[in-house]
Amino acid sequence: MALITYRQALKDAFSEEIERDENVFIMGEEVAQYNGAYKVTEGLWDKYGDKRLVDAPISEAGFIGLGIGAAMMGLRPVIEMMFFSFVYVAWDQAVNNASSLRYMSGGLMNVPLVIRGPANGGTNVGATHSHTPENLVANFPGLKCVVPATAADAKGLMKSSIRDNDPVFFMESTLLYGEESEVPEDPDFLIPLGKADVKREGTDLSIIAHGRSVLMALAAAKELKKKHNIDAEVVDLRSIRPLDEETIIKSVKKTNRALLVEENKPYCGIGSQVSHLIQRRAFDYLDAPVHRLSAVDAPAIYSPPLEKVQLPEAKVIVREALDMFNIKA
Amino acid sequence: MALITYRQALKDAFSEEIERDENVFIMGEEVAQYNGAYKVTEGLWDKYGDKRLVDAPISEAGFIGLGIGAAMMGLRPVIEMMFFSFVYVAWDQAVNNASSLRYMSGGLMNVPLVIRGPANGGTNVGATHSHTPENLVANFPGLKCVVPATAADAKGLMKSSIRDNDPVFFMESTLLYGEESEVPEDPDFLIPLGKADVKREGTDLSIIAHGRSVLMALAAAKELKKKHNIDAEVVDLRSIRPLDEETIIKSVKKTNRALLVEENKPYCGIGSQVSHLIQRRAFDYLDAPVHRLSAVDAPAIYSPPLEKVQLPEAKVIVREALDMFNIKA
Amino acid sequence: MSTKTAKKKTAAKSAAKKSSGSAKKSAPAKKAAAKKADAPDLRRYADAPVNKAMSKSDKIRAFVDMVRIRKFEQAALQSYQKGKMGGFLHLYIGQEATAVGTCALLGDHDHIITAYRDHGHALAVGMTMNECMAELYGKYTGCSKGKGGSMHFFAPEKRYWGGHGIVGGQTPLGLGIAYALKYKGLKGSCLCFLGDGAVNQGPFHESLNLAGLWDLPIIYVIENNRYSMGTSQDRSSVYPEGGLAQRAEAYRIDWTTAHGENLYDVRAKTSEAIERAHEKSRPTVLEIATYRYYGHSIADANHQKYRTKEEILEYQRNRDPIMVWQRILEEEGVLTADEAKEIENKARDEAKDSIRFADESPFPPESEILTDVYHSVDNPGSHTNQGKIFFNDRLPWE
Amino acid sequence: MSTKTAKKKTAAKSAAKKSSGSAKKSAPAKKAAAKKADAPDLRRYADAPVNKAMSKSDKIRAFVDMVRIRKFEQAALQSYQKGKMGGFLHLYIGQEATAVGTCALLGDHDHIITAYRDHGHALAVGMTMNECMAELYGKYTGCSKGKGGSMHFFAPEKRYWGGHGIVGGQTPLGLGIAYALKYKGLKGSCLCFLGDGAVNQGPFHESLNLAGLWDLPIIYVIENNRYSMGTSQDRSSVYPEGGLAQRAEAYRIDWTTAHGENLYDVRAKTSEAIERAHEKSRPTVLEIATYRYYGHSIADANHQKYRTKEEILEYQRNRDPIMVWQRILEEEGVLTADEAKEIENKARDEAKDSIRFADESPFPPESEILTDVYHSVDNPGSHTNQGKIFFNDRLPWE
Ligand SMILES: Cc1ncc(C[n+]2csc(CCOP(=O)(O)OP(=O)(O)O)c2C)c(N)n1
Ligand SMILES: Cc1ncc(C[n+]2csc(CCOP(=O)(O)OP(=O)(O)O)c2C)c(N)n1
Ligand SMILES: [Mg+2]
Ligand SMILES: [Mg+2]
Repeated sequence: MALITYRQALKDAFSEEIERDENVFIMGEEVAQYNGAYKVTEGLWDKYGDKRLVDAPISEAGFIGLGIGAAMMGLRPVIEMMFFSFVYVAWDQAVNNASSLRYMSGGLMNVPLVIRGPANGGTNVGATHSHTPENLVANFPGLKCVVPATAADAKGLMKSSIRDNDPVFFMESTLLYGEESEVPEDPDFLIPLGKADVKREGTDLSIIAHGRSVLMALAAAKELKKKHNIDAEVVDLRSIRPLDEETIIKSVKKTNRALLVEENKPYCGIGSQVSHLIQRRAFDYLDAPVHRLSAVDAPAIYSPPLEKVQLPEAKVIVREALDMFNIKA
Repeated sequence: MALITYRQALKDAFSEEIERDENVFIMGEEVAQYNGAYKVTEGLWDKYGDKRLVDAPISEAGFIGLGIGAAMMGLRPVIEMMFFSFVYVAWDQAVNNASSLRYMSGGLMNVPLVIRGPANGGTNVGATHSHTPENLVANFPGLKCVVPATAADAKGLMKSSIRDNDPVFFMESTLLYGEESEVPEDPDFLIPLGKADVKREGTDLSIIAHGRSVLMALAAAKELKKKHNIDAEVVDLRSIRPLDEETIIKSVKKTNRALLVEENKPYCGIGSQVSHLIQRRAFDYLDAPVHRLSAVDAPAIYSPPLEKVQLPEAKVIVREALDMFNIKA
Repeated sequence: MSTKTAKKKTAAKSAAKKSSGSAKKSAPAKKAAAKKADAPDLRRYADAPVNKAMSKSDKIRAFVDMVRIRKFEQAALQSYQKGKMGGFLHLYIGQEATAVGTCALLGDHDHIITAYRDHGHALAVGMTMNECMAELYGKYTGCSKGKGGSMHFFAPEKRYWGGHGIVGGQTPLGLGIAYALKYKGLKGSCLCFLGDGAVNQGPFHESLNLAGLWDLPIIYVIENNRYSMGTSQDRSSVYPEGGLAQRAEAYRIDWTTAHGENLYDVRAKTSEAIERAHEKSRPTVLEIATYRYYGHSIADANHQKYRTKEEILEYQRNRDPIMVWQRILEEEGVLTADEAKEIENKARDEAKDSIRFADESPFPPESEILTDVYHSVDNPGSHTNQGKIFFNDRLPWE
Repeated sequence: MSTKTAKKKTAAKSAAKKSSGSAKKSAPAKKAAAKKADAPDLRRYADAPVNKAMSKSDKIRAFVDMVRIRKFEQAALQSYQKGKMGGFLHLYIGQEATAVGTCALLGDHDHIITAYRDHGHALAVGMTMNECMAELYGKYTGCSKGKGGSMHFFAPEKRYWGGHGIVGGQTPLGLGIAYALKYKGLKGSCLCFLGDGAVNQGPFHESLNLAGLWDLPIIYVIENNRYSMGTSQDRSSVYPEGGLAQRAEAYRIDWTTAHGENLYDVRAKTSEAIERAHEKSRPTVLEIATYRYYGHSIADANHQKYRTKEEILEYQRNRDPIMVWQRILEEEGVLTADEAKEIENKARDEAKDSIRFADESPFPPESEILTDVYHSVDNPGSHTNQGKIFFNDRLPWE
């Protein structure tokens, strides 16, 4: 185990998988010579050269489609979106082609492709650059979707995603790239897609989150324990599709209360799906309705102090949790 | 009132709004000289000519973007997607530009645009042509989304949508174009966006649906009454965003049971949002968990008899309703 | 010829004429293309090396293949009209020389991909009428198990990558195939077909820039049948005098045109493009002037409204690719009228048999709705996957 | 000059050279563009009608505007480095003659729209430093109430439609503006700016076809500063010998190029394009060779890695648009060095004031997060809307 950043963990995953399988290559804007806009691929072009790290012109529909075609042929492209928001200019390729090809061919082909990049708000880059499309992606059968919150998860899930034979949308966060955690060094350290992680055990309330919200939830749980003696369990979904329903249900059956947190917009967000799941499968275990927190339902605002308010920070999670116990914050 | 088809109702709405406001025009592939791939604009080009009915080349991102730019300038474009699925090739324009411009400019502009067309499966055209993106669209604050089930609703909602000063995604169904209902002839017949319609009153169960599922729900309700003496209320959402939460909650508080039906894919579908809403606001009124039915969670299959199975038909609704009363179908 | 009419109209309308370049075409093909083409010159390109190299049986094989495509589709049309299939049916009839002329030239590392008008290419690469007809019927024995339908035929083992319904959407996929070939160091190419209406889609433009920039062995074949649904080429595109293919100059890509009624011409130009791909790893845009006799799809019943009966008849009488090829082969003494008749009869029988096969085949079981969505579900154990991946609370057949 | 270098490299690399057309350029501009441009010819285009018509005060005004842009951005940069703003800051410094040269020519029905490098255009159309600086600070007094930030300046009442962050995404919007002008029967135009990296995006291609096909009065101004982030033009695009603008020929659209360091040149070419739009309702692609002195954004600290110090210095020393214009005006006797100094000082003070203004302005209240999302919410009663439109179960500030 080594204490490394989320960014470094991803970079290690790429290095290891590039060395392991000659079909793996990384393509995207500025990923090679520039070392990546967020330096996630720093040093890899120096090490692996033009074939494995490919700078692409700004034409996402073109090179995502190219990636899908290459994947059909057996390559394993890892396509970087400089911002995940940019996948919208290639949405038809990304969702229609990537999700449907295997199906429409009756299983004659598959698309071992990873589309990755930061999918987060909170960096004051405005509405068009701050999308968190995990709920949109997960709506498409045929696609997989992963949102790691820690360095270790980023590495283990990225390696699994690259080895996966289906298209995986891998959503990172610029706000997490610098976060450190202990990461195993085993070159076969794989975290299965579809396995949630209980990041904190608790008995009174299940806070269920993914991505950066997991860190907020952990901070909130600490505060809840310290100030209010409420013992919250924090469940990190990690994988959005497949989804680890069993871990969610087990936790809620234990705590009898669920608070869902995400930085996505609320309408048909991940929280809505999980909320339905919980009331459907743990109806009789619920002591209170499932509560949700998400980004405030407006396009991402630029103004830095306001964008901070727009995302569900720890103190809002605390307040909402207390509300579920009828405690005024 | 006149008994007319859903298709005719839309056509009448276009005629009336074109005549009412010189800024209204219809643009899309084959909408003018060809009369529309599904003949929704039949005869309008003859009547109103090249300025008001514009045939566009196959370049959806180009002409949707054009529509947005024209709308900023005060025109009121009605853009047809031959299939709504094709909006994915223009997704960035449709969601990023249309939803964000007003916000990012601090309210200096607005986008009075309608994007419309059939958004349904069930016609054996395969996975890439059968999307029902109402949940994707509704996730974006800044957008509105409407899915009428009857001719009267189609007309009243279309007229409101064209007069609306925000971008409205108006989702029709090729399977409904031929369905008839009584439609008021008043040229100011407007149905407000955000107003659900109780299409059938009942006391035992709320079936909440939109689009073609409303017709299935009504058929199921009839059967439930006749064969099982269960009196189902059928709530037609009509408008997805804005959403008439009060009518939903009122109905569920009366019946104490909710069954949600849609032809969308389940993960983060409309049903998930409504399910969360119900358990959140009517928790203590629920005698059973909220149940959902949706399209079977796979890309749309071609094979005609199988695609029939893939969509939630009336008999599956009946079975699910009975299940909520612990009756074996 | 399609580009000619277009040229006139656009030139008349466009104020930009002067500043748009009059590109010099080097290949003799291009001079020919500009010539008045009322009476198709049957021997044109007969002497191209790729054509001189044809054996008698190659020539007959080409005839057989074109006839088989036509008979297959005529049979499919009948079945469609009897309500035996759903969705769309886009007929290729009138365009057969393109699929047959191009696909016959493909070697071990040459791949193809096309749009939704895909039956011709499917049969040309060697797919059987049975698997194709069964697919139209939505049967389990179809090439895509009944999951794809008319627009989505696939046979990756024959290097045929489908069958794609989103206009222009296949153009980056084809690029990816070419990319993979180059990545693997193989001397190959990808033929990516698209229609005259598809050229205005953004992904095609992006693909052309990438192809030119990265020296990818892709051949974009524009099957210009003059219409995208009810829209004539001139109502959908502006383009230089040389036609849609000349847009390739914007990306420094080689381009050429061919007469789609003449198999020799199609072969000659395709072969040059394949050689360019193999030897220089460079792309080509090849525009083939052709025509469809039927409507855009069967739903397009009024296709005689947006084009004249005379226009259709002109093609059928003077430029039918099967008829033209038969005339050539008869002149060459390779085929007699009787032999041609015999080939037709055989093809008709084969089509009839495929109808029977499709009729008698079973539909997929309901549970098949949930297979072929994920590789990892179909091949458990091959991935580190767990958790729930389908999200129905309950299935209709459970 | 940017296109020249590019041309050489691409030509060397491309096998397609022969078949790519050598378009004839009619305007004298084009011959000039091909000339060796080491020593910029200051008088070039001074005699163009639009330049001869300039009054002394027009000329000084242009100088003032360029200086104001530069001082504004220098001040903004300092504030950024002090942590006064968030997000991105894309500086326009080095490109000022483009915004000022083009925008000064706009009449009552001429509109503009641009990408995220939008400060120059904003000031050039008459937006105040205060509202712009406050926007950078995310303040309520900003032009977009602090909601848009650096990339999203807007002033529709000045016919300035922003400020757009998605590369190429503004190109169809600009088309829509031009469409609306034509629809309304107005003699106007839309200047739509984009970068050299944006030309490979699909929507731009789609826009060009629509513009050419429908005779729309749009002017696409490619501000070619030779790089898209760290990618030089030749690593992102293949294009004909005449440069990126020549791609316009693929759509029968007129095109031309200008030297971005010379305001006269920019004005001359822009004015021709505007006249074409007004008189013939025809589009133009105008490519302006320019350069940015700073990195792509402030985050791009290593911009001396992908381009040489010498390259940057060469521009700053020999082609700085402000310096070039000052030299011209001094030669013409229109401006003295002292007057220039004075203008600079005033602009610096104005920028300093705008910093104070921004600093002292309030942030928007939290409730502002939910305004300006929907017109119907902001203007209740104007629509037939009801129901719930925002979906937070509870707001953080409630
Ligand atoms: C993105 C998209 N837009 C529209 C359509 C509907 N559509 C299908 S085929 C077609 C016409 C295409 O014409 P062309 O490219 O000339 O091919 P052809 O049908 O003549 O073979 C249209 C508009 C589609 N399938 N995808
Ligand atoms: C669709 C999309 N892809 C990528 C980006 C990230 N990005 C922003 S600016 C830029 C470079 C654009 O270069 P160019 O068009 O030359 O404009 P310049 O910055 O030189 O003014 C990139 C890659 C984006 N904003 N949008
Ligand atoms: Mg066509
Ligand atoms: Mg640039």
